[in-house]
Formats: sequence, C-alpha cells, structure tokens
Amino acid sequence: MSILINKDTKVIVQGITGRDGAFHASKMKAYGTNIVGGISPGKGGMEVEGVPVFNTVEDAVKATGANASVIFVPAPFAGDAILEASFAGVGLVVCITEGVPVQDMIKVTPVLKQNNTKLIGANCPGLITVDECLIGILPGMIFKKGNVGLISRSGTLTYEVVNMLTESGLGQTTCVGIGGDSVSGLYFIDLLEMYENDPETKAVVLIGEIGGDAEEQAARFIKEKMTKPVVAFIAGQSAPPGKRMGHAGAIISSGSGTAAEKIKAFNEAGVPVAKEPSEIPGLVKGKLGM
Amino acid sequence: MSILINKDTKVIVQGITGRDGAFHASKMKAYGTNIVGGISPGKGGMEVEGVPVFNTVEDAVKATGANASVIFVPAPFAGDAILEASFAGVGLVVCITEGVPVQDMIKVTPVLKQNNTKLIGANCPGLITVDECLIGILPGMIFKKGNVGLISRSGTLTYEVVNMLTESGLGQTTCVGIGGDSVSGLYFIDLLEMYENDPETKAVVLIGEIGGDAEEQAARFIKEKMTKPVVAFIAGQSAPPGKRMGHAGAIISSGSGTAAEKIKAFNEAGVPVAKEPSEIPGLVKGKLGM
Amino acid sequence: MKIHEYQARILFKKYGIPVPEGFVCHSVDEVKQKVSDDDKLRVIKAQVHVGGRGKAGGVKLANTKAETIEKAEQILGMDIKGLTVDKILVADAVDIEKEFYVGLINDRNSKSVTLMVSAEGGVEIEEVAKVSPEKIIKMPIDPTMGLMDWQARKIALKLFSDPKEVRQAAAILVKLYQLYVDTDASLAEINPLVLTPDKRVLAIDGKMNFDDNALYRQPEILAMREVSDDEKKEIEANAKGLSYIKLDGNIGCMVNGAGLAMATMDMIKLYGGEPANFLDIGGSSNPEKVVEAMNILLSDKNVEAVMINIFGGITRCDDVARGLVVALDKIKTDIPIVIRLSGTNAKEGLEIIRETGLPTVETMSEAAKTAIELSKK
Amino acid sequence: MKIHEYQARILFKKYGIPVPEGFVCHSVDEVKQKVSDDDKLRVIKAQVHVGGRGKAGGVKLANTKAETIEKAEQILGMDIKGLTVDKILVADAVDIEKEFYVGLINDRNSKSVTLMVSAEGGVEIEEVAKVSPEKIIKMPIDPTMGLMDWQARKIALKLFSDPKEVRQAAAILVKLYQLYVDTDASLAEINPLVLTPDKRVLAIDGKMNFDDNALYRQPEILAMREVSDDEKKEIEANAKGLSYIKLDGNIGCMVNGAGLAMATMDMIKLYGGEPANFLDIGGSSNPEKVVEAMNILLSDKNVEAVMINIFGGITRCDDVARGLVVALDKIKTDIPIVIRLSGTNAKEGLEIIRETGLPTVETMSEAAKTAIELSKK
Repeated sequence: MSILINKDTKVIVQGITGRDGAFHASKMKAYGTNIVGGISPGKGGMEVEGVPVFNTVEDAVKATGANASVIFVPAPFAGDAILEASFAGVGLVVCITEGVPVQDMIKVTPVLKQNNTKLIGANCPGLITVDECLIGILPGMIFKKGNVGLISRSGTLTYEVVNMLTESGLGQTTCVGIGGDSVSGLYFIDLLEMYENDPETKAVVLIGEIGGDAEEQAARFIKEKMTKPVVAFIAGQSAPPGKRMGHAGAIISSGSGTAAEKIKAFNEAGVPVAKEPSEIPGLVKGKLGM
Repeated sequence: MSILINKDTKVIVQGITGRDGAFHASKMKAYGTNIVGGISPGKGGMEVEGVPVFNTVEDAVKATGANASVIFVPAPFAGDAILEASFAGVGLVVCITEGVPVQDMIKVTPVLKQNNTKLIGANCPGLITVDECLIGILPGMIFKKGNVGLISRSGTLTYEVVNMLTESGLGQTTCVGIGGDSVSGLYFIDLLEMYENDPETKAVVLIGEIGGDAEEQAARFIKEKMTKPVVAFIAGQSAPPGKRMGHAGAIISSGSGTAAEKIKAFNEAGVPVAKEPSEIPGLVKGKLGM
Repeated sequence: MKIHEYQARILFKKYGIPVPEGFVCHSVDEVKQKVSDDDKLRVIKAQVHVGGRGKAGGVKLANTKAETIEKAEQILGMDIKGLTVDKILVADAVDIEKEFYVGLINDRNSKSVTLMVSAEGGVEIEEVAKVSPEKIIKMPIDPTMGLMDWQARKIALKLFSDPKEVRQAAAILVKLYQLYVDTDASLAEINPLVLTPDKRVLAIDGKMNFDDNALYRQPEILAMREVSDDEKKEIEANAKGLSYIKLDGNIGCMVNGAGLAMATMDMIKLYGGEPANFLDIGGSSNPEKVVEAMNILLSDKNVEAVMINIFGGITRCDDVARGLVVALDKIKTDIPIVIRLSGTNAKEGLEIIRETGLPTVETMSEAAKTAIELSKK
Repeated sequence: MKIHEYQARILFKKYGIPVPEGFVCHSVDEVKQKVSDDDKLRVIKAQVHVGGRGKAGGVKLANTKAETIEKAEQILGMDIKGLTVDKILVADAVDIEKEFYVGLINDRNSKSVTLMVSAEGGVEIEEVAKVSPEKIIKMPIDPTMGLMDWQARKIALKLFSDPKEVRQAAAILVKLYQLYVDTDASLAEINPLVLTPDKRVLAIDGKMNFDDNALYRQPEILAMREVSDDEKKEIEANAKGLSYIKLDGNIGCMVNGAGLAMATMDMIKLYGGEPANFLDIGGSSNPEKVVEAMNILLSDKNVEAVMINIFGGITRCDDVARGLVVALDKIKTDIPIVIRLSGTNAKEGLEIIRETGLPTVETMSEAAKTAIELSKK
C-alpha cells in the first residue's frame, strides 16, 4: 500500500518537449514510472524519450487512460495546464513549475474541487511511492522502501532528510513535496489523513517552514485525529520577518507564521520537533520504539 | 393544481422602494399574492405598502421563509439582484426589468443551475396562477380560473389573448410571460413539460414571435413528448430581417428566426397556428372538443 | 449597434489581434494624401452597414498609388443596397495560403457566448451553416471561466497543425473573446482569418455588433456609433421610451407592447395593407408620450392612415382614452386615424373617445380593415 | 513588491476609489511650488516602506502653507527605522466622523482572495486581530464570480446603515477587488476608510503589495518599483536565478534549495553563529551561477566566512564539485570557505574538492561549526 500513487498509476507529462520535461520524463521512466504520454500542442504524433506525444491532455487521456499528470510548462502557462488536466478528468496533477502567480492558483482552486482533481504543488519536487512510481524531479536513488511517510514544503531539505532516514535504515512508503508557494494544492492535513488511513505507513515525518499556519493546523489535526506518530522539523527559525525566503510562501508577515509558533503548536500536540535535520531519524525511531 | 406558483408561494419584492416596485407590490397584494417582504439595502426595518422591508434577500428569506422573488430594480442592477436571490436560496425568481445586458444574463446562467433557481424573464410581465398568486405586472382582472395554460414571449399581446380566452369562456390555470429577451430564464420547453405534468391543465396556448428557434424546439418537444393539445400564435410575420422589433430577442438574423419557419415547425408537429389572435379561443375549443 | 470594419480593426489592434496595415478615408483627396508612393497591392473596401459589398463592387484591388486613387474614386459615392458609400478602408493586401472563419455570438440555446470556427473561411458563414453544418465547430464558453487557453488551443488545433500557427490562432481566439466580453458585443467575426505564406495568422476582415442594452456602460463603443437617417429616428424614439422601426408601407401604427405591435403589423398585412412602421409606446397613458409617438409616426410622409391599438391592463382604457384625447387634440393632422381599445374598462374608454368624434372600433381586425380603407380615400 | 501610499493613491484614483486631494513631493522646493496659498488643514506623510511612521514622527498636520513647508522640512531626510525619507505626500486633511478598516489578502487556507473589514479602523489591524478578532469580518471571494455587488452591499451594511453610505462603501469594495485582481496584488488595504461629516466615504491611507511571480504581466506595476540598495541586490540576484536576502551576520552561506538554505541559516544560529544571508542557488551545477552567487555573497563586507551546503539529487555531487572547483578558481578571495556536499555521489564529489585543498566536511552541523570557527580567525 501507499498513498496517491503506485505501480498502476499512468502518468502523462505536460510540456514534454521542453528541456526539463524531456529530461525528467526520461528520469521518471528510468525509475520505473509508467509514463504513458506527453503533451505538446501541435507536436502530437511525435515521440520524446520513447514516449508518444499528444496535442491535448484530452487526447492523451482518451488514448492511454492516464490518471496522473506532471507539469513542466513555464510559469505563465502552468495555471492553464492545471485547468486542462483537470477538465480532461485527470485525477492527480503534480505541478513542478516554480513562480506561478497566486491569482492563477486561486483561479484553479474551485475547478479542482468541481472536477474532483487532486493537485500537488505548484513549485514542488513531486512525490514518490518507493520502488513503484516517481512523479516529479525527486532523486529516486536516495529513497528506500519502508514504513515512514514524509510530507514537506521543501525540495533539497526533503532529500537531505530522506537521505538521513535511508542511511539510518528507515525506509519510506510515499514521500510528498507539497511545494513552497502560499496557495497550493494538497496540504499537510489532506496528506496526514491519507497516511493515517494507509496500513503500510507507521510514522510520518513532516517538514514545515515559516509562513502561514498550515503547521499549526496540522498540529491540531494530529492531536485530534491521528493515531500514528508524527515527527516534525521547521525551517526558518532564524529568518527575519517580512522577507520572502526563496519560497513564495516562506514569509513571516505581520508577525505571524513564525517558526516559534509552529514549534509551540507541535509541542502542544505531542509532536517532537527536531532542532536540526539530523535529529529526525532518531526521533522517528524513538516513536516507533526502535 | 397549477405550475410554479400557488396560494402557498411566499413572495418578496426586490426594489420595493422604487416607484414600480411599490406600485406593483400593492397590486399583487390586492390580487391576493402572499407578499412577505421587500428588499432595499439600507432601508431594512421600514414598511412599504404594509410590507416589511429588509436590507438583503438573505435577511428576508431568514425572516419570512420566502421562496419566490420578483425584481423591479433598474437594468444595470438586475443581474446582481438575480444573483443575490439565487445565492440566498430563493427557488423562483421573476425579473420584470427590461433592458438587462445579455452578458449579465449569461453570467447568471451557471449560477442559477448550480443553486437550483428557476428564473422567469428578464423583460417579462411575470406569471399568474389564477385566483391564487400573481407575480409581476399582469392585470389580474382579465384572468379567470380554468384549464388552459399559456406561455408567451410577449406582454400586452398575452393580455389580449387571455382576454379573448376569458371572454369565450376558457379560463386559465397558470399563465407565464417568459419575456422578450434573447437570453432568458425558463423557456417554452421547460414550461411545456410542467404543463404536461399538471393534471389541471387541459390545453396550452403558446405565443411565440420572430427570433431564435425556441418555437421550433417547442414544436419538436410537443411532437415527441406531449399528450395535451397546444395551440400557437407567432407574432412578427411581417417584420423585416435585421431589425429588432422592440423586444431584444425579436430579430430575424441571417435569415433565421422567421415566423414562416416557426409556423412550419408547428404545423409539422400537428400544432394549429392562429392567423390572428382572435382565432385562438376557437382553435383551443376545437382541440378540447368543445 | 453595428460598427464598420475599420472600427472593428481599431478594437482588434487595441486587443493585440493582428491586422494588415490600413486606414480609413472619407474622400479621394484623403486617399491621395494618405497612400504612400510605393507600388504594392492594396485593397479598397467600402465601409457600409450592409452585407454583400463584394458582389456589389464595393471591394477592389489596386497595384499602384494611381490605381488606388482610381478605385477609391469608383467606390466612394457608390450606392450599395440603398446606402451611399461615404468612407473606404484602404489596406495592404496580403498573400493568403488558407482562409478560416472565426465568430463569437450570444447563443440563445446554450445561454452563453459561443465560439464558432470553420476551415471554410472567406465565404458567408450562413451558407456554410446551411450546406455543410458539420464544417462549423461550435463551442459554448463558460462565462465563469472565460475562454481558457487550453480550450482556445484545442479549437485552434482543428484549423492549424504547426505549433507556431496554433499558438498564434489560439492567442487571437482568447483576445477576441476578451474584446467581446469587455465591450458587451453581440457578434464578433473574423472572416477571413488567414494564414499567409510566411506563416503569419492575420484578421483580414472584422465585423462587430454590440448589445444595445449594454451601451450605457460602453462609452467607447457608443462613441463609434455612425447612424443613417432612419436609424437616427429610431434612436431618438428610443431615448423617449418608444420603440420605432420605419417600414415601407402606408398604414402607420401605434401600439402598446412589442408583441402586440408586431401582431398589429401582421394583421394589417393579413388584410391586404402595408404597415408603415413598428411602434411600441410601452405601458403608460402619458399624453406626452402619445404626442411624441404621433410626431415620429407622421414624420414619415408615406403614412396615409393611422391605426392606434391599445390594450388596457393595469393602466385602464378610460385613463388611456383621456390621454389619447389630450394628445390627439394637440396634433393637427389631416391623416385619418382609427382607434381600437381593448381590455380593462374598454367600454368606458371607447365612450370617451367617441365623444370627440374620432373613429373607434372594438377588435384588431376591424381596426386593420378600417385603417386600410381610410388609407385608400 | 511594495509600493508607496502615494502610488496606491494613483491606482485608487484610476479605479474610481475616492481619495482626498494630494500630491507627492521630493524636496522642500517642490512643496513650496506645489502647495497653494490658501489656508487649510493639510497632512504631510513620509513615504517609506515601513510601518509605524506615525509614531516615528513621519506624519504631521499643518494649517497654512508656511506650516506645511515647515513640517515638510522636518520630515524630508528624517530616518525611520533605518530608512531615509526622500519623499512625502502632501494631502488635504479631512474631517472624520468614523474610521473603518478594509483589506484584501490572498488567504492560504481558503485559497482565495479574502475581504476583511472592521469598524475598528485607523489602528493596526494585526492588533485588532489579536485583541478582538470578532471585530474583523472576513469573506472569501469566489474567483469565478468575483466580488458580486450584493456581497459588497452585505459587507458594507455591517459598517454603514444609511443607503447612500452603503452604496458608496459597496462601490469602493468592488473597485478595490477589481484593482486587486487586475494588478495581481497580494495585499490591498484602506486604513482608514473614513466617513466624513458631510457623508462622503473616502480612502485616507492606502497600502498595496504585489505578487512578485506575476510582475512579468504587470508592466505598469513594475514601473512603480522603488527599491533600496539591499533590495537592488536581491532583485539582481533574482534576475540571475538566485534567491538572495541580506541579513546582519558574518557567516555567508550558499545553498541549493530554499528549505535547505533556511535550515542552514538555522544551523549556524543553533551553533552560536550569525548568518550573513539567505542564498538559494537553485538546482543546477553551472559554474557561472556559483560565481555569480559568490560575488553577490562576498559583496557584503560583513562576511567573514562562507559555508557552501549542497545536496546532490538528480544533479550528482561529483558534477556539482567540478562546477564548484571551476567557480572557486575564478574567485580570488581571502575569506575562508567550507564546503559540505551530501547526497548522490557525495564521496566522489568531496574527493574532487579535497584535491584542490579546500576544506570539506560531511554534515551540515559540522559545516556550520567549521564556518563559525573560521569566521573567528
């Protein structure tokens, strides 16, 4: 078991003829992901990295039965790519693109709800169900099959933590990078609920950062609804207020969204918060009685 | 029985503090319509024609349980008034206002669907279930309780026909003026279906005019789905193409929407079409074997 | 409200829809001044609010400046279906590889703005619709989302295959929709939209109509209005709350309500007469409005008899009658008038009118017959 | 991106949101020139990108022209929280009957633009939110319908009761929302929105921020950008695909990935150091980018040691190492550097770097400790 994706997931790549799209399509294929098609308007009929190209998502879904899509198109076109996938009935859309305007994300939100589409991102590294399916730009080789779930607002920091987990013998079920933008698709709570219902996942690592109150909401959710142990880390404890720390969503505004508030919320929910990333594997092992 | 409205219908008047709103509120009340409230933002708490005024439709619905609304606000605000009523959960909205921009009507259409709101109009005289409920600006005294249903795109022409029906002894169940705009709420087919299902209605008079193909669609519907007799009249047989005959929707464009096409469609569906309004009562009596 | 091609081009440009270079001219002198000296293929097009100008000789090609001036001379002043050409568009002619049709309308059935495209461009789309409707692709547009880029691409992919052409065409569709919605249009056509041999996608001819009910919030569009004398009268009437359309017959009619006004015209025709106009005076019994209406009606010199047809509803016939008496007293005319009142308090109303000696009748058909007879005297 | 109050006023005016008369001045001379001779109450406000200017003395009232000049002299050149005031807004002061707060933000939780209003205007809304959150009315706006008039009226009715005031306030809300969406704003505040004794509703102070990710399609907004020296560096870095924020410490850091960069700063702090910056170089191993990043980093004269922290994912550490070696060879600096590589092919990468003699470590904590030590030498 796993959450969101597995070996049966059929993936299409929107923007497959672009540099990043083509590169990561080949990487995903190499990992074993079932890449069934790519989209590039006017280039339907071509092949890229051995993958058939379609003009529209609708064409691709009709021809291949694709149920997941990953988006590599430039930021000005990413919102529209999400809409196209959603209206074509794709159930899971993963938007890797960085720099998507917030209004575009706000505009897609009611459409996703109406069409029952799950979105990961934008501005995210994607997700992986270890040894089954990798969607996005995650480095597959650092993951190892196991029982830890991981959700993160970050990219390389996630890899750092996964690497530590793997090296300490803690394999993973599904790891999800939900992205660093302020308005995104699935968020901590949505995924925590999925992990809670996934028999294979025994513990969850949550990597938050400054900005917003998603971590506080997650802490409440964990306290009230979760039976499985969660270990957290919050990046940005030393960040000054009012400055956007790279990620569009990583900003302390009007004094709210600080790391201190988030750590306090987790502590109150009985969730241990690692002081530095290298503490995480130990905390997980402690919770699992290992 | 009847369609759409009856003695239990609770009606609010949007724009009750305006000249037309106040005048017709009193006329409707005098007819026996259960007018439970009026709307005028900032004038909540007042009374007009003995009717309590509310600031918003939401307030009025909460306080009175209103399930129908009639709109008398000026054209630039009519679209918004429809939206307000629809979002407040009013099931039937009757928009009397003339001159509502088409884009405003197009914008309300998906909202009406989403909120399950029935709209009559805009640019219509309203509707009446004889001796029970009158919503709009129809002259109540010309109607008489009976078994004929009537649907019309026109105002005074409707009164003319109703008067003839009444004088010839043919009373009515419910008469609906659907309005003369090109994009409107309920249309011929919607209402024909209701009449077909109303046990009290024995025959239907349909008054169409040039423009669009709603009459042709109605003819097809009658042929395929209706068991009750329908008699039709089409205004505008002598109208030149390309000219808007008063009603925004009454225009023959690109040679389509002519009276001849509509009459042909009705003839093919076995619906007798009166050459002049005064023929209508005779045709109805003939169909009813009277 | 209609605008000319040259005006549609101005709006197209504002929204970034590419059109060939061109300008409008009102006289041959202006053509001489504005046309550059270099030889190139130009097209000279009559700017009139009527279809079929091509067949009528209102569109001509020219290779040189001299030829352009010559053709402009031929077209300016020309009569096309009763309209005098008083302005022309002089535009660069472009080489055409393919022609397409693109149109947006307010569709009554889907109750939405509907996009129509066809690979059969450059001809009357109504013809295509009749002969081979399957060649027109229609897509209703959800007003809450507007025309989304992916939808525009999907439609563009039905006409074009090269990615660059698809991109150009899709962008034009999105821009045209935006223009349409922003200006409360009721029709927007690009016919033809062309692909040039050097793979540019261009709007060669444009047509736009606008929703009269929305002009109050479209000052820029309203400023583009150019009206004929007949239209002036219609617009004046509108401003007074009257709805007037001039027709070619000799029986003037004045009615309350648009449907009843149409039925009245039909009745006149049914009994062998010819209506001179459509005239809806609306719902009030205000004598001033009746005076205005009569003045407009009688300004048509073809009118030989007048039929007044009023149904009294909420406004009772006796009130209407009193208004009519006051109004008709103010209007000095020899044209015979017949008055028909029906509905609430019709008897009382007719009584009031009869006292003044004006001819009255009780049914529409009688009124029509009487008016026709009176017109023949 | 932030703009000044005087710039927000320009946008407000463009959208028909009423503001008192006023103008911006960059010098006392300009004030002398622009202020009219008549005596009236004016307000002189420092235009700086920082809150609390009122408390800092950056807002003053004046009754006469002479007084206005005097107050302008006091404010121009003033230091507010480290920022020098180089422009002021001189505006007519208005009598105030009531003050309100109106704000629009992008709300992360409802994933929508959210309207917030409060009858507690004129004070910091964050204070109201903390002390009495029930006094703030919030409404998420459906992006497909926008802020509908009836919704704006409903909200306006919570603040005003007279129909005319409700109408004015509702119109302001709708216009502010339109402005917000049209310009890709991320914050729009009117604080206070006031009711004057003569029952006009006016925007007295305005604040707007914009979504940096959307500036590519907002040329008009981008043209309003006024940046401090620090911000200039950040914007330059951004243009090169780097994300840089200057801080006050002495340990420069260069990291791939925003989350890891934050964690690196935190780590330095955890071990008693002070980070000099946030610097995310993104995902590539391109030596040019590393050179650019190092140049920006070292242009901060406070930097006494540099910590490079790279996690190799898809881009392998050996490739990154080769890039680093090339880049560091180009940069001539005496500032000590410690490099930490982790992830894919970390060992091979570290080996390559060690060959060049640069100090390398294997863990983040070790890297932080080493950098702190090096900075003290």
